[in-house]
Amino acid sequence: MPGVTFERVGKRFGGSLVLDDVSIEIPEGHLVVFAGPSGCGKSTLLRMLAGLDEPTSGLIRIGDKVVNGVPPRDRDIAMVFQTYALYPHMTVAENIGFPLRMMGIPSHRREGQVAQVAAMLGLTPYLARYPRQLSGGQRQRVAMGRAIVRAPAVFLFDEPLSNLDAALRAQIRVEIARLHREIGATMIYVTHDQVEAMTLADKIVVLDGGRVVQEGAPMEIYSSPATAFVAGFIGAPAMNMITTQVHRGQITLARLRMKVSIPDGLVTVGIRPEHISITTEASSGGIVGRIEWVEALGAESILYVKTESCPNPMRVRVSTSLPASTEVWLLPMREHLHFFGRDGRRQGEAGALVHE
Amino acid sequence: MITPRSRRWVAPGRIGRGWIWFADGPGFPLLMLFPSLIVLGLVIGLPILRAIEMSFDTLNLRRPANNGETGLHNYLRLLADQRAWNALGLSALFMAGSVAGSVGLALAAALLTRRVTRGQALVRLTFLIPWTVPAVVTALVWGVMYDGNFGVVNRMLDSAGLGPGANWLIDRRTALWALLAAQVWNEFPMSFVFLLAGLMAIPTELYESARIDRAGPWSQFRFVTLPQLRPVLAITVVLSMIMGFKAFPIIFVLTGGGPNRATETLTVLTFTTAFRDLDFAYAATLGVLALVVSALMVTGYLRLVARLDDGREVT
Amino acid sequence: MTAIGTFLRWAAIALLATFALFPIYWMLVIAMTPTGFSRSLDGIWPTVFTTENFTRIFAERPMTRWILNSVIVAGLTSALSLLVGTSCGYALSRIRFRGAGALMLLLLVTQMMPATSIIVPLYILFARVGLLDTMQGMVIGHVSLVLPLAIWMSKGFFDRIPSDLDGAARIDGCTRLSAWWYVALPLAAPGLAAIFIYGFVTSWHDFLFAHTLVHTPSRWTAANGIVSFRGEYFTLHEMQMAAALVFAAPVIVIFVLMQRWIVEGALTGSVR
Amino acid sequence: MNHPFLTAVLLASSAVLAPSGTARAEGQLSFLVVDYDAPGMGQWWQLLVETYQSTTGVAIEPRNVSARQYYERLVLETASGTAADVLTVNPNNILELVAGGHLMPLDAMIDAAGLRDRIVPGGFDRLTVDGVTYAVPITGRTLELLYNRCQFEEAGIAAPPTTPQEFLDIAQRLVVVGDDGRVVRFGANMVSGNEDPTYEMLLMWSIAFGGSFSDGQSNFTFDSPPVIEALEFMRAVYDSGAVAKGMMESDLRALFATGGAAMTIDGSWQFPFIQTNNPENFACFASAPVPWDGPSTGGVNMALAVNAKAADPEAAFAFIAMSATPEMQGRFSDFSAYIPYGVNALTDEQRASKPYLEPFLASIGTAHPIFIPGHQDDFNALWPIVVDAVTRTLVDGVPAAESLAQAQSEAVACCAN
Repeated sequence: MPGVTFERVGKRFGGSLVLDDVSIEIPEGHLVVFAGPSGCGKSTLLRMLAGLDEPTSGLIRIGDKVVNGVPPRDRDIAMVFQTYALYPHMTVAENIGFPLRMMGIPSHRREGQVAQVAAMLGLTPYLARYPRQLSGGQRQRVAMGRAIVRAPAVFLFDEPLSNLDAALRAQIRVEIARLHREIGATMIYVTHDQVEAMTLADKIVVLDGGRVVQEGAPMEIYSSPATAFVAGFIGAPAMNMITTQVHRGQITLARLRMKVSIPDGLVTVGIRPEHISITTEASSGGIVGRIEWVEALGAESILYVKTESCPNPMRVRVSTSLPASTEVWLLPMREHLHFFGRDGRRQGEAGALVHE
Repeated sequence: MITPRSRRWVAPGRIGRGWIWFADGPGFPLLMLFPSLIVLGLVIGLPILRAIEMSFDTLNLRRPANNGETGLHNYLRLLADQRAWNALGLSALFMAGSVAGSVGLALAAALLTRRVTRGQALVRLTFLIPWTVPAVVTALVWGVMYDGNFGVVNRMLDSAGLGPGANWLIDRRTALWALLAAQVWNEFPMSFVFLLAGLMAIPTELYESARIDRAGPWSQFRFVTLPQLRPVLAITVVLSMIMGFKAFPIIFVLTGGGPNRATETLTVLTFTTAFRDLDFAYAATLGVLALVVSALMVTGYLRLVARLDDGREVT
Repeated sequence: MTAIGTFLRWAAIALLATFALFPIYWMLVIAMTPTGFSRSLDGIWPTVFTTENFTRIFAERPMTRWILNSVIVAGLTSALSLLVGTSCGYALSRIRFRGAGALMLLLLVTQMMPATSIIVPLYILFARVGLLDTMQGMVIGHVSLVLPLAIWMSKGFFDRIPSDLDGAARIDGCTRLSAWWYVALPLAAPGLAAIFIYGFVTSWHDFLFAHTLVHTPSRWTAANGIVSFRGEYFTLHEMQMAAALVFAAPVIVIFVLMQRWIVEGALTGSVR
Repeated sequence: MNHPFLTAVLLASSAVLAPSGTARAEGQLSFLVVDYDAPGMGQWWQLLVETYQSTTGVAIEPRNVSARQYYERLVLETASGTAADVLTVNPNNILELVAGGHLMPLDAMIDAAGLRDRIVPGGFDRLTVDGVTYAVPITGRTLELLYNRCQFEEAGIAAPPTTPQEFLDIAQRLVVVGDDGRVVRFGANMVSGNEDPTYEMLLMWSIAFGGSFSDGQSNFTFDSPPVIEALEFMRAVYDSGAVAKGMMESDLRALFATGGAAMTIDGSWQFPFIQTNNPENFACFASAPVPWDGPSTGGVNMALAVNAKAADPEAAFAFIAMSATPEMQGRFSDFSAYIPYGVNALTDEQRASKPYLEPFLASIGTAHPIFIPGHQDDFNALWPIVVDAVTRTLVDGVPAAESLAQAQSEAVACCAN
């Protein structure tokens, strides 16, 4: 099973630069997620790897082989599309068997393989049906089956779950994870959903504006996001961001003042909702605020707390809920504070609290 | 774990590397475009180029003395040729009339029949029927119907108390309109098909929400149907323009351009210049005029449509 | 809808239908009048019936041959235009290349040039390569009428097929060519059927090319044959109308059988 | 899906590979012939071709063309250099063909074959340009009065008209109006459509009033009193309600043949067609001389010429010469109602069996040509000018003098020598 390498890849469509000098290394057998908002270039990267688009500059390798200019069919890859791209004029069996047919495998030998894959995905009863007669989840499985059947060196997934409802999404996520474990092939998975990214990936590559902004293991990215953008993108609910001034090596958040190892100037302070403790008792170091809105999720709740010091309500994740309008004090956990400079890059660390 | 038992990559039609260059490489656009471009070049491009070349030549079989002399003389003659400009005007009038007539009628027919559920296929077929009749036969049958002496048109007008009718095709006041009626009869089914298809493609939810917003039939037409139909309508109008501008058999068979040139459109004049006056070079010049005018009209019209579409939100 | 509304709608439909059908009806009436006597018809209802004209056109003229010729020419024209035009339509739909827009516009504009202005050069060209007075020549002439339309329409059909399908096919082992052949083409089949019908009818109806490029009566198409009933000595209206009806019959049958495809073809071809 | 497509490919390739229809074998003569497959004249052509083939062994490839398409075909073929070896021509188009260098001078061959004496005197005149003869006349046509004897008798009219005024009076008397006030039968036919027969119609009435379209020096005389008088007369006929208005010639012929009009001025070839299409009433139809003192219009209708580019001019001329032999000429009237140009071509039996031919046989030598002498090659430019003038007066009611003055100036502008 070969790995995949992008080496200084750039892509222009017409006048606009879609990808700019992207280099990524994907070790063999890993499941790597390309994450980022729509338009960040992640799908283009995948399509270029598949051979559906050609890079304007740079090299793409599968294993040791440079695949620039190699047609898709010779790249030994399989791809699951967001739209599934099932052939409407073929039955499920024909759809799954199509790659084999294109390999020149005679039909009697295709049947066995198709049946095996269908059984694995629970599609056996539907083999004679046409895609339009299937539910969304079933179609998704057929698309997977079509990818699996040819046992490619690299699997590509292009937002494969975005057309499914939440329950199915969770279920198939698990199945993809299992599949990866079982066949151990290199997989590249494109999504804008951070949950999928966090749960599936061996490594996440976060893209923004045609550049790689951070790559690393999911927890690594979660715990030390390289930029404000990554910090906002990974983790749900999103990280709270407060813009403030560094003055003589200190910042002030409401009545909370602490030392930071950052040069003076504007700084964005980030704190995840789960890293804020909350109390109804007046606390000297806390930020005072009032609960505006409560999102009860069952096991936990998200509180939206309006404070004086920042225009947007702060999101706080708690296990025991409080009624709206309650006056509360928020205590950010100092060791979990993130600082981002004016360029959005991660900076410095929190130091000791300064008491008045 | 499943592994394909064959890694033999046999792409269909794989013959050799050269073939693959066409089938799956940089040569693919060439492979796909070339057959058409060659055929188009041969059957349309070449004759058009030759026609343009001829327009600078002298090729009069009746007066062969100056044949072979080249220059702009045909174009100079064209500028002063009252008859050609008259023909151009008639072509424009005929085109406008046939667009208005056939698109209008087709739109009416499509709007009337789209919600018909009982006998739908039959009603539609009714409006498609005139399409099955070739233009030349259309001319023949309308000619018989228009006959001023025995024609059924006059007889019907008579029995309806609207008599005594007219000598439709030899009276310069009626000839062009009579031809237009025949042309519209023959051409409207094509527009009908396109507009019907366009109407069927409009989501019913739009009408439902319009009704919830208390839109009456006219408002529904004005604010839902028309904007939704605009792209199809644009294509239909272009096709209808083409047919109206090119119309030949109906005019040629029914009036031959008469009476007194009242129906002598550019197509008819081109034909008679070539085959009656035997002045092939000047006929080619008229053909070039037609080409230029049609190019201007089509691009102008498409620009207009594009500008309208920019101005409003459409689909 | 109110009763009055329904009534008005049907009244309007009936009016339009009368306009559409009356000439056909009149052709039928004339065709069933004894040869030469259609002028003495009175009123709008037929009084005498004869099928003589229908038998005479087959007995006295090579009507069967003409119809056969028309079928051959129209079928070949349409098939050839499809074959060549769909690949071009696919390229225009899928491949970005400079001049694509100009090509589309050019196709449209050449369609507007009256055939009368290219018929002389075409004639000379055909004479040079020996295509005059041949059915092959007529097919090629008709292709010039049908091909641009075939390209335009097929581009419309391919635009409607998601390009992901082509991508999937190529990843599944297809070349670009076989992706077109195995995936895009079968999916465009209803549209291609519509193009075939449009092309067939266009060629079937052509008079100018048939009239100019072929002169041996045994190679005439039916449109030409029908016009020949308007002889120098005599216009045999009754036989002519009978022949015209016989000539229209296959197209009517095609329209009846394929009405859905024609409308859907227009739908996919023109709507977006 | 794949199968129809493959079939299409196969069909298309077979179409491209199929032999082309114009391939011509060596030692073969091509022959542009009008209505070769039609009954009548066509059968005589067939006989000629067969006789020639069996005598000489040279194969003839007849290029059949309908009368309607003939002129276009001739023009296109000569212009593109694909014309047949033997061409059917007529006095209307011979000048332009000669000007284009398409025809071969035939005098030497005509003299060598002794053809001069076998053709009716004057037969070659209209086929001779600047003293050089380019074609051999085969058939002639003139227009005479045709009338429906039964309808005349019914109306109590003893004899066909002999003057224009009588023509008008009798025509009016022969009109039959139905209960609904519409005309059931017209008294006469008069072409007034937008086509060249309308030109001939005015020409013949101009002759009737003692004029023509040109003077002795080939100057146009459209605005001369006889032509004006002729047009006023046509207008009187038109307005009298005795004729059908605006109909094409071929439609008017059908009208006459089926009893819808009682008389017409037309050619002898009408009779066979009446015989085919209205056999029950054929006995009613008769012919008479035109209703005026003076020539009728017509002349050579079809003549044969040799293409200047013919591969084997001798063989081509031999074919033409054969058409003028007494044997072939003697068979002519067995098939065709045209008038042959061979001297004494018709046998007595032929004349007896076709009495309607007599007025035509009498006038063929003296017929007034349709074209304007010296302006043969302008015919196609002139007839629309004349037809426009006729239409202006008949339909729009413009005085004849005014219409014709305009025609005169247009004719001078376009075609004066």
